[in-house]
Amino acid sequence: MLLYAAIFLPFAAALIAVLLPSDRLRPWLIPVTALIHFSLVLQLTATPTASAGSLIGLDALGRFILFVVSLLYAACSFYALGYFRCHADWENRIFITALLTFPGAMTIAAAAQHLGLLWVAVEATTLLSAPMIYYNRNRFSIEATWKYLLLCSVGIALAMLGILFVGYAGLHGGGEQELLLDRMLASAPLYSKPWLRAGFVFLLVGFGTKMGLAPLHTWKPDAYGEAPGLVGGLLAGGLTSVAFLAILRSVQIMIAAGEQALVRQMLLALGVLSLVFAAIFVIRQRDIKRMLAYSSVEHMGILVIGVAVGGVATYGAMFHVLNNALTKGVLFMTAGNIHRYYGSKRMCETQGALTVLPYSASLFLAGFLAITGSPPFAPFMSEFTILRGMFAGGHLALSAVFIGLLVVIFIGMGGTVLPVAMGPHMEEAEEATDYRETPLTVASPLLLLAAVLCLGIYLPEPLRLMFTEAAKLVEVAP
Amino acid sequence: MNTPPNLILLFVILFNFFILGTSRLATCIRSVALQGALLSLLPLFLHTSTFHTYLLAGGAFILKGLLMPWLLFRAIRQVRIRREVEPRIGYIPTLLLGALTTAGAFIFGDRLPLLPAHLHSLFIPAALATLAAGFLMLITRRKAITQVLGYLMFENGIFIFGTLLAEAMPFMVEMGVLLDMLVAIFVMGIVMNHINREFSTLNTEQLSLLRE
Amino acid sequence: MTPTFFTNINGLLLVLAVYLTGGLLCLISGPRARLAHPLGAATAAIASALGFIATLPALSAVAPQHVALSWPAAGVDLALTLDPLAAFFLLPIFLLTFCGALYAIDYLHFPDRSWRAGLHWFFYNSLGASMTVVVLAANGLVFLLAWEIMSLSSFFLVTHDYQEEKVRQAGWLYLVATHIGAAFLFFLFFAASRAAGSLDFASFTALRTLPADSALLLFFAALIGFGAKAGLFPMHVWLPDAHPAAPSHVSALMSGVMIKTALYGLLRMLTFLPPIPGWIGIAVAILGIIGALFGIAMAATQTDIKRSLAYSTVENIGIIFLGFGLWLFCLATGHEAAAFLALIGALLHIWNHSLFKGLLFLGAGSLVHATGSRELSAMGGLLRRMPLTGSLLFFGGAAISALPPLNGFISEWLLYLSLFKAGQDTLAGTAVLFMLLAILLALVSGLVMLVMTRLLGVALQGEPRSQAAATAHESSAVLLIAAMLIPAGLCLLVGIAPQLPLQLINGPLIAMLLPNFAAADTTLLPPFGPAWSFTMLVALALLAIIVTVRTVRRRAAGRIGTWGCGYLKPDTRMAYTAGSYSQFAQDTVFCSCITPTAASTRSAALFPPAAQFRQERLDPVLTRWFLPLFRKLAEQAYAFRRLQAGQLSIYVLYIFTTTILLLGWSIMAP
Amino acid sequence: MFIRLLLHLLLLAGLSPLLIGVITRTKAIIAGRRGAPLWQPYRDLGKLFRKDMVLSSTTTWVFRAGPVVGIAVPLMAALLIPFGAIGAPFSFSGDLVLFVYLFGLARFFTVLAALDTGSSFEGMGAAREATFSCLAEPTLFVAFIVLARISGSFTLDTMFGTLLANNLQTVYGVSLVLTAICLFIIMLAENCRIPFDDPNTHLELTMIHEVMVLDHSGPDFGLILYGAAMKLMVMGTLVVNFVMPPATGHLLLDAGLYVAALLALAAGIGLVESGMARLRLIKVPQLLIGTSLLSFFALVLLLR
Repeated sequence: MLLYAAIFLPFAAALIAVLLPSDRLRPWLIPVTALIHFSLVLQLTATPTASAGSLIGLDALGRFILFVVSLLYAACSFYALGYFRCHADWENRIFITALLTFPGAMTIAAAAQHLGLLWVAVEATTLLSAPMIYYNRNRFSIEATWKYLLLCSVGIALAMLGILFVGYAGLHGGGEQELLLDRMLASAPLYSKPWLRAGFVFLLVGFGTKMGLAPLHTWKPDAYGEAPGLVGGLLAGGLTSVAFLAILRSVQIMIAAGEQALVRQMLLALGVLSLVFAAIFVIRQRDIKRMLAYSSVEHMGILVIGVAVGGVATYGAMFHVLNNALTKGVLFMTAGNIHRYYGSKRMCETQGALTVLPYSASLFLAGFLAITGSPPFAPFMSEFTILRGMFAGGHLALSAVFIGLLVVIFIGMGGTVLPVAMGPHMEEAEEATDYRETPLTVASPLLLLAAVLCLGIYLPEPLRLMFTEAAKLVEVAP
Repeated sequence: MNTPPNLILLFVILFNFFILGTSRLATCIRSVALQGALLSLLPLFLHTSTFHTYLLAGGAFILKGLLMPWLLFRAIRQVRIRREVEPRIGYIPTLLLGALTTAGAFIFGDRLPLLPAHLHSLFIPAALATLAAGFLMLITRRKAITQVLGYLMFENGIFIFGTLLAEAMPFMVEMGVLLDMLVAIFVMGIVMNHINREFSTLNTEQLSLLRE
Repeated sequence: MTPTFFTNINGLLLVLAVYLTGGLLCLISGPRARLAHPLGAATAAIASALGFIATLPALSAVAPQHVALSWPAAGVDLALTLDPLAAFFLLPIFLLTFCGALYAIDYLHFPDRSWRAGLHWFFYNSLGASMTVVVLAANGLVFLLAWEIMSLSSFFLVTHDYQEEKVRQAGWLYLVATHIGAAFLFFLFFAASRAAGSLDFASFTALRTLPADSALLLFFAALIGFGAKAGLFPMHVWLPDAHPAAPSHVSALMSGVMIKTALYGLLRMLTFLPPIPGWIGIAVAILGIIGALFGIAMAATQTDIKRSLAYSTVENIGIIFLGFGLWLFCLATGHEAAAFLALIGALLHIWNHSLFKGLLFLGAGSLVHATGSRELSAMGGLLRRMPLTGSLLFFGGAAISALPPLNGFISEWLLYLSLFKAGQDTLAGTAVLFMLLAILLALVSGLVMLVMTRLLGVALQGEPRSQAAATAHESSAVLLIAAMLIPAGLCLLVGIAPQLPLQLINGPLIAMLLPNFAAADTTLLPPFGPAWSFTMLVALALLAIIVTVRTVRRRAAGRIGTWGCGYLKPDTRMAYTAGSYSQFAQDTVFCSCITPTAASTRSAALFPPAAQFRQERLDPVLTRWFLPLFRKLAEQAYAFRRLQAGQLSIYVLYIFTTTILLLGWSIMAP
Repeated sequence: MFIRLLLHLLLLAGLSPLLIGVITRTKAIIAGRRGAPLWQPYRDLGKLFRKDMVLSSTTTWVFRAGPVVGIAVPLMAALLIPFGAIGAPFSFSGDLVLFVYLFGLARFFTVLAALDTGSSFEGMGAAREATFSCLAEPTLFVAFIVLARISGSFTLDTMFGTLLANNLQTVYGVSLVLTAICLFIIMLAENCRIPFDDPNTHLELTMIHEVMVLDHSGPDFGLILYGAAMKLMVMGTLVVNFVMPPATGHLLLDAGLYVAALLALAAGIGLVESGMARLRLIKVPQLLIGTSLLSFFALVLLLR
């Protein structure tokens, strides 16, 4: 019941937003919705509601992803208030409606126990995010939107084909042809292997495009780069997590069918490729938001590698989903502040932010350290766990490559982030702008960073359990 | 081999080549629409006549055969373009590539075991070939509108395969497919409109400001 | 709290708590610099003083003390162990943290409403805490965690004056170097944990049975990873930039103790690894002596006082590695007497270097503060204007030049003895090598003398070379002097009574590192004892009294300017500069690659404009090896940028290709 | 031990100016002059100590400390070596390192005392001194190492023994002869004698040691001269100990022989100085490096 409430709440709020005539009042819907949604999710995570045979229900994975998404959304919602206050004269009906519907679609995706439903929800998120990316209404944002839309549509269509393939594989098993997850998992060993494999490839490519695994990630830098910081954070932290969930669902089926080996190799290949691409493109990256996008590619790679390696690394990957989401939130929101202050997101035009935007810039810097896996932030712990799994699995060469690429990415990102935060003071920018930091634009990232820091030091037992249970579903014995 | 579905599928494959080889936008749109309309007949031949089947066929016909071409024609009227000038890869090579991918589709299709009911049907190769043709359109053409057409062919390919499973799949998913396609085309149409306003062209070559 | 409760690892937990509380309070106090400044300094000083007291007994305690705090988030315990090896490194850490905190109270000035005081002390405290944990860690995770925090804290301390371009560059170089080093350490600990079964150091003893090639792999990972932090040639490149960039008390802390934690890590790993083959020891020793020669030669060409000191750190690390290498070789070949001498010499040198380098950096900081420049050419004549600071610097310079009876001499003496002993005991080929090493060590110490006389002579003596130097005056701050007096006093103490530190070292610590050697064998050592102390004390006292009496009784009547050899108006621009002082050595002794590169503008025009001449003293390893390498790599990476060319259709092609390839794979896969 | 200590100090203090006198006298005789009396250095010193002195206003306590350390170091170093048959008052394993570094102490102070004046000439001399010592010190070490390797002892007192005489015919012979030559050259270099430096010239641009003490006067200068003489004697003793160890076993006889040998060495130095000119400054490092190589060659021969 609560679950349905969590699904319909955002849609109801969106409806109100459409009907509400005031551009000034409308933003207030966001934090209200977000907080109610989050409190619903908190209750949901406390009480397991997985029910066999229904379209909608929360298993451990879904609960976990839902928690991540809702938490991120709640934290970002206050930032949205500050954001719209800066753009008080802009028409925001479509944007806010999309923004409000967004968690609804993601909730459906997280709760979907049916591949078709999952697909519909993911497709819906694609379409909903398009107007949000286009919010700035200039040449760049239209280009980014176009690319995002087309590439993700292609990807999502491939995923559709993948679902059909898997369904057809099921027909061979003679079992129920339904795309209900628990039935599929039960009958997976009987599936036709060639169909299943081909289906998995389509699913992997399809949802991988959505998730942003290299070389399917090409829309990412454009979309993240042109979207408002808030949207970038939601996409990089929330939407990718949902896409990751979709991939995990297909992995679940493959594992149930006894096809671990292929899954692991393919995931490893894409994961390492993602790290390589990210490493190549963050070197001397002059655009801070595009840099964050490549960092997102990197972390998708890490997640996938974690799942591929298996064992304790799977747990690490689950932990990393949360860490990545929260940290990306910090980074995109603070990058948004910096962007707004300087009117640019080129590194050479945004230097010395620490003097003029002390909070945003220091949070940006801390977020950079966190995302690159520096202690005492939580990503350090999760990456550490993944590495531990790697060594436990005996992937010595892989781990050497992994560590090496992480170092390259650290250096590449640092080369951009440090000048932005600590570079020489730029006076001309100060005169040109009227943006000032307000509690609203700083509180959200601060909150998220505090969470990231706390998680690095102390992981609450319920969360740990949540990760463990989620990991159990997709864990392959190393 | 001579069953009606196979005949339809053969035509669909021929349409693929035709679309890949033509330069006139209006012809392209018509052909894609015709291809869609042909495909919408498939469920009727394949499945027993239920409400569900009719709905699927009717919905597909309306969407693919009527609504989509209407939207696209409106779009090209607005921007006043007639033909795809200078595709990235010429028409003849594209056709050759199309032949190659179609052959690949047949070969790959052979490796996938079919249910007894579907033996000797062209469903799998036709679906994959149409998919690949859609990909080729997306890769070789420069105009936003032809890229949308490519995407539509892509969807057509999936639809071919989907009809095989139409019975097995719950109703809502199927509607989801169609609905999503509608919305996707709709959103793409809006975006195309904006592109045209911003760049006063639908040539996507212009859309490469965001790069490394 | 009884003393017995306190003077053990519990006390160290308390110390950590004080550090962390202090750091956090500073952070929370926000822009209230007037609050954060004394608060941070006080907590750092209190914590380190407590830590020193708590650690002292552990150095000679046989049984290690453990404490483990449960840490479910990480899946491992926060395990700490205090054993003699840890205590050995903890003592200088606490000592210099204490001195640095005292020093900074008067050295740093913050505007009233500034975040920087709070941030500085936050990072200072966290550096102190993380260094403590690095040394205490009994688990790979805890070690790496603390290690990374240590690197980051020190990075932020280095970039304290981040508005300056040079400081930013230096900080960045440091961050990159330390991160690359850390990558090797990650590999090291994970690979070790794989062999040992867990990340606990207690289980690492299983590494003893490792096959030789894996052990070598681990050893090299450790050497590179720790070497990068320690400033081992050729991974020292960050060091000469980072030390000058940092505030002086931070330089003292980094150079004096932070880089020593890398030596600790190496020693700790060596206690786990199976015996290392002898040739590795020789290689390490050769690397060490090359580093020492390179470092000191570079130090001789620097005109930045702190940069020169930083290169001298490279030299000292080289000497320590020379000792380590010798120890490893002799251990492998069974020459235990020489191994003992080498080890104890290297260990003592670690302490000694902490003391005199700490002193020198603090002193140099005072000079920089007084003259507003780090350039030697802006100083001069400061001994007369700042007699206390100058004399203390003088003292530090004498100590680092290994002059008897100060501490530097003692450790170098032991190293010479070990080299002689090894040369005596081994066969011809290796013996020649050790003799050669001894000779090179002598060359190094000769060069140290050159560097230090140059530094002291140009900065402290003669006439002021700048307006600022002419008006410089001794700071009235007591703490500034006190912070320098402590290491200076210890330098003297170690020199006069070497038996005291040697007794501390030559106990359980030596037993850990030299298991087969009967510890407490002092017959190999020079006769340090009451007689030595007495003699040195008498000699020193006599000298001091004579000099003092003569200085006080100098007749004022005969005072005129320095004889100008016939020049009527010799002015300070004619005085011998730092550059000219080392020019002769540069021309005759050094190879050309380390001489400064000169850039001059010459004009052939009829009315030539003002010409410029500028010398750059760049690190050849950095400019010739690393920078070109990294540039090359970056360019290679840049070539791949074309993959993301902005064309949508290409992107679709990627998706298409990926699909095809994966489909093919799925068919081919068994 | 106390008696030996006193004896050492007295011998050193009493005898060392005489060596200077002998050198000057020898040079005078070779040059065909009568020369000053042998005890002229004593007179000079006495006169200097009675004089007043002029101090530069630039100087500090370091300037005054330089001469004191300059004389204290040879006094201390002398205690580590035997004077002929009179054994060293202090002797322990490894004292050779202390011996070398004590002279380092003296150099440190001399150099800094020179820099204390702020004069560029003295700075020049200081730079040269510091540079040359880098090259000279290793050679001394090699010589010691050779001796230590053969004798198996790290003690200056017992290291020399009768090595050269006994081993001249053995495989060690060549090494020992080479080492002896090196020791002699090092003695010249360390004491700033021709061909390295000329204590009599006053052309600032070519001098090393003399230019460093330009500003010292009166008692300070006396201390410096006295210290230099003592240093010459200490270094000379090394050579004498090596080439002509006490052989008769009779204490007095040996002492007499030692003094005679020392004076002969001084005369030898005089001969060398008369026989050759001062090297060009730029050639000095070459000679020093050559000596180092020679001594290292001795070492290699020894260990081959």
